[in-house]
Amino acid sequence: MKDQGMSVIVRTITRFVYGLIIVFGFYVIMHGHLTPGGGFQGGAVVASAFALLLVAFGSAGLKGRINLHWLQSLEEVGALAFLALGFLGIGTAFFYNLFAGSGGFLFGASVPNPGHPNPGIFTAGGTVPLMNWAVGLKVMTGIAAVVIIMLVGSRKEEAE
Amino acid sequence: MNIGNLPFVVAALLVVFGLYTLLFKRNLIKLVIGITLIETGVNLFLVTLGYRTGGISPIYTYAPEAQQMVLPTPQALTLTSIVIGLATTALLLSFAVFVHRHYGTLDVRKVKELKG
Amino acid sequence: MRKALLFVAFLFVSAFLLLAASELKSLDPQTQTEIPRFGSPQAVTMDDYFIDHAQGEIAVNNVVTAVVFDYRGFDTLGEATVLFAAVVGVLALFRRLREDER
Amino acid sequence: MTALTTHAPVLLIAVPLLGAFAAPLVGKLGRGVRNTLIGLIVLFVALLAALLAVDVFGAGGAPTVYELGGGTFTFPLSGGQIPVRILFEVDGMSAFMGLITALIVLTGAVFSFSYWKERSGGNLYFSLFLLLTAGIFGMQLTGDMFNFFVFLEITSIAAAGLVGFRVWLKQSQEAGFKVMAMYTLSGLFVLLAVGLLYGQHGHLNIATLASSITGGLVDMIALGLLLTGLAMKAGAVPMHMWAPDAYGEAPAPTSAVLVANSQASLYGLFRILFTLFGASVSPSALGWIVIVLALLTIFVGVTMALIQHDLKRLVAYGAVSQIGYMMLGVGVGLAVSATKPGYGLVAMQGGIFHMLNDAACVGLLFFASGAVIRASGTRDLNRMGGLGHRMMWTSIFFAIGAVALAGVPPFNGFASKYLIYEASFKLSPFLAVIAVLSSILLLAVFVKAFQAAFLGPKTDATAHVSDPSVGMMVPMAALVLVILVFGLFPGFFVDHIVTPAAKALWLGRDAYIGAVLGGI
Repeated sequence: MKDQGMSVIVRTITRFVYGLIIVFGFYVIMHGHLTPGGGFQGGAVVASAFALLLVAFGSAGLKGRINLHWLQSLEEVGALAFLALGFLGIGTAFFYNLFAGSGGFLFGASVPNPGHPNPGIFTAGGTVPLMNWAVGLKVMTGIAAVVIIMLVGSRKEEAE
Repeated sequence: MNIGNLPFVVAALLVVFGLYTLLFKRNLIKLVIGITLIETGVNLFLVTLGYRTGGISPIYTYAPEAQQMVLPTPQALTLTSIVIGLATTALLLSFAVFVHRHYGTLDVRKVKELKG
Repeated sequence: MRKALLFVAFLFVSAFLLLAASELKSLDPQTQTEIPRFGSPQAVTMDDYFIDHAQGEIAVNNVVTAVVFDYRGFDTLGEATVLFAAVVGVLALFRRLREDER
Repeated sequence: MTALTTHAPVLLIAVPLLGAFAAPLVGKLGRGVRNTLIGLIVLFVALLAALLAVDVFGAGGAPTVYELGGGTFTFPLSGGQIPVRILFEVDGMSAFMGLITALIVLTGAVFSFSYWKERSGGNLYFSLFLLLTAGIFGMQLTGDMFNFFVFLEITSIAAAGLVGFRVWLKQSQEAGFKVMAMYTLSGLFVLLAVGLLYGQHGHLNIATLASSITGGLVDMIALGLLLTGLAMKAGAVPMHMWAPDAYGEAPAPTSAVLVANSQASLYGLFRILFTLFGASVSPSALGWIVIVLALLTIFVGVTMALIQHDLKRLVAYGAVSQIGYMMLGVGVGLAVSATKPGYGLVAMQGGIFHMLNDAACVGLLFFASGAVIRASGTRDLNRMGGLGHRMMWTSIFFAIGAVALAGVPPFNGFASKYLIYEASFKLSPFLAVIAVLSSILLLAVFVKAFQAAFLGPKTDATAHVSDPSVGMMVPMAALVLVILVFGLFPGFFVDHIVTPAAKALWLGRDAYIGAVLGGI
């Protein structure tokens, strides 16, 4: 039973559910500027799917599915992308929202009749949705990396 | 005592529980739990600061027209401090793992190489 | 003895914290009397600015996201950095050591 | 050039962050590429800090404001409006602290290149190093309470990661847990205080908060929490347990940066005492609280250093005691800031000048002791001895750092300590007596350590030791140069950089608030 994960019921349900959790997480990231949520929350949801996999299948089940080096590199890419988005507006000031309301094709739409409820305009928000994506990538890979390292690292110690 | 401020009292109570754990428990993991409890109390305090009676969440998508909204800043601050709390907890737990690996115990009375 | 003293100090601090939390006050705008702080924040200029201007300036419906990623965007960069630091720290602790370091 | 100075405050933080995020990726290309990148970034940051200092001191230390993500506002704001975005506010004191950090980070990074050559995890080490740098700069430059807390946490986590970096030493893991727990607790105190202030006044900017704080009950609770939290993070005495462990167990170059980190917390404490609560709380009461903490710190630090057998830990207690001298100088200045007599400014100059001198001397001592421990393979003073024959330069550097820190005349430690003695004598002779006696005791401590480690006959155990490589000698020599220059020409530096910084803190409260709110 060592390092084989949990019972067959849990493993079967996990197989059905973890894809749905990941999709839901990406939805939360994608609509961060319109609905509750955002990069951090969505990233945490996606990372919870990885944690579920880890619990259900054990650290042996992760082999071939997730590569730690990839996770680490992707996290750094997410952080660098976030910083680069901050640098975009340096012509005016650091973190200046360059695209908001500019009419450009990258989330440049502006909200008609501001200050009143509306159904939500997906293409508005300037750099905010882009930052959501960068932070989402960073958080999902970062938390997944921490969980995997801590579990695998302490398992290795028990085996020794 | 003022019953209208019950949410603040609950937040302070969480901080008090955390302080108790920090002062009177002798296990490294329990110390981490104490710190997390204080963190939770502070986060709860922050987010309750922004509540306006009858206010809706500050999101305009399909919101009711002309409703009062709760304050957005405390929510943003709480989001930040939750992530910071997650990060500190992760590092504290890793240190606890390594202290256990070296000393073979989590009892603070036995982890005392550095003294004086 | 030391433990008893510590316990008394702890009781003192916790009573102070609970009382302070329950006694937070703010002023009712209509009647000018003191009411509990919960549910009626007083100094809201900054937050009302966010609520009124987030859609016009940032073109974002979610005011909290506007605060997190634009008005206080640098805090969020710091927060992402904290998470990055924690990941690097954990990776560093669990890294593979060289032979002469064990 | 002007664009560079305009954006200097944010670039000082963003460029080290860029390096920290990129270091693990670039490190895959090889050590040389990574070291080149880190070196370029650290050099750029040092030049930028110098440029910022020239700019700010050229204007007499008057505050300048940088608005992040701005575009809709101009400064000063029109009446009644409050700043809604995060502001950076740089006055003489911030620029002065930036210079200290730049000095320590530049020498520390160069020292690390050689020190960490044969060790594992270099990419992660330099990543954490640059994160710590960015956090320290952020604490010193920001003008926003919550932003200050975020940077405080960045330094906490990066510092704890660095303290526990040598995983194979059991003491380093114990110290790492202790440091992380204490730093988290201090951060939570600061966060609770920020929450209280926000709930009471509705904004987070330091200048607007300072203009609206009245000194009610909630404000006083917040002040107490901030005082406790930041004194804890700076390593002042009742909360100092983590400090010798952290300085002693961290790798040698990062011990120096940890001292800069403590000084940044001290800067935050001074900013809060002078600017945030300067008009609402009696300054003499606050000043005496700081003086009492300072005396305790000096006394406990020196007496504990006296009984150490571990070279690094001895230096660490010395570093703790020096925090007390800075607090003593500034505390005396705060205690008399209601009447503003002439010696108050002298005390402020002494305390602030000592920050720079302490950073240079303690940095040199940590580097030298790290080199000694690396060469001799032991940290125990009783098992060293006779190292001076083979490590001549290191022993000379250690001696210079020790006498300069203890305040012996031709060196820079004396220049600043003399100002502190002079001013604290005028407030109360008792303070000056304790300060002088502790300095003499500290000299005795270092004489004992020097004698135990470097003097004595040549033994077989020291046959294989030698001076460290050029990469470690250069930063030590640079710090020695700084010590000598500051010691020989203190008047020039006091006039041109220390006095504007002291005046910005002591007299500049209205200017600091006026730069944001337009002269209220």
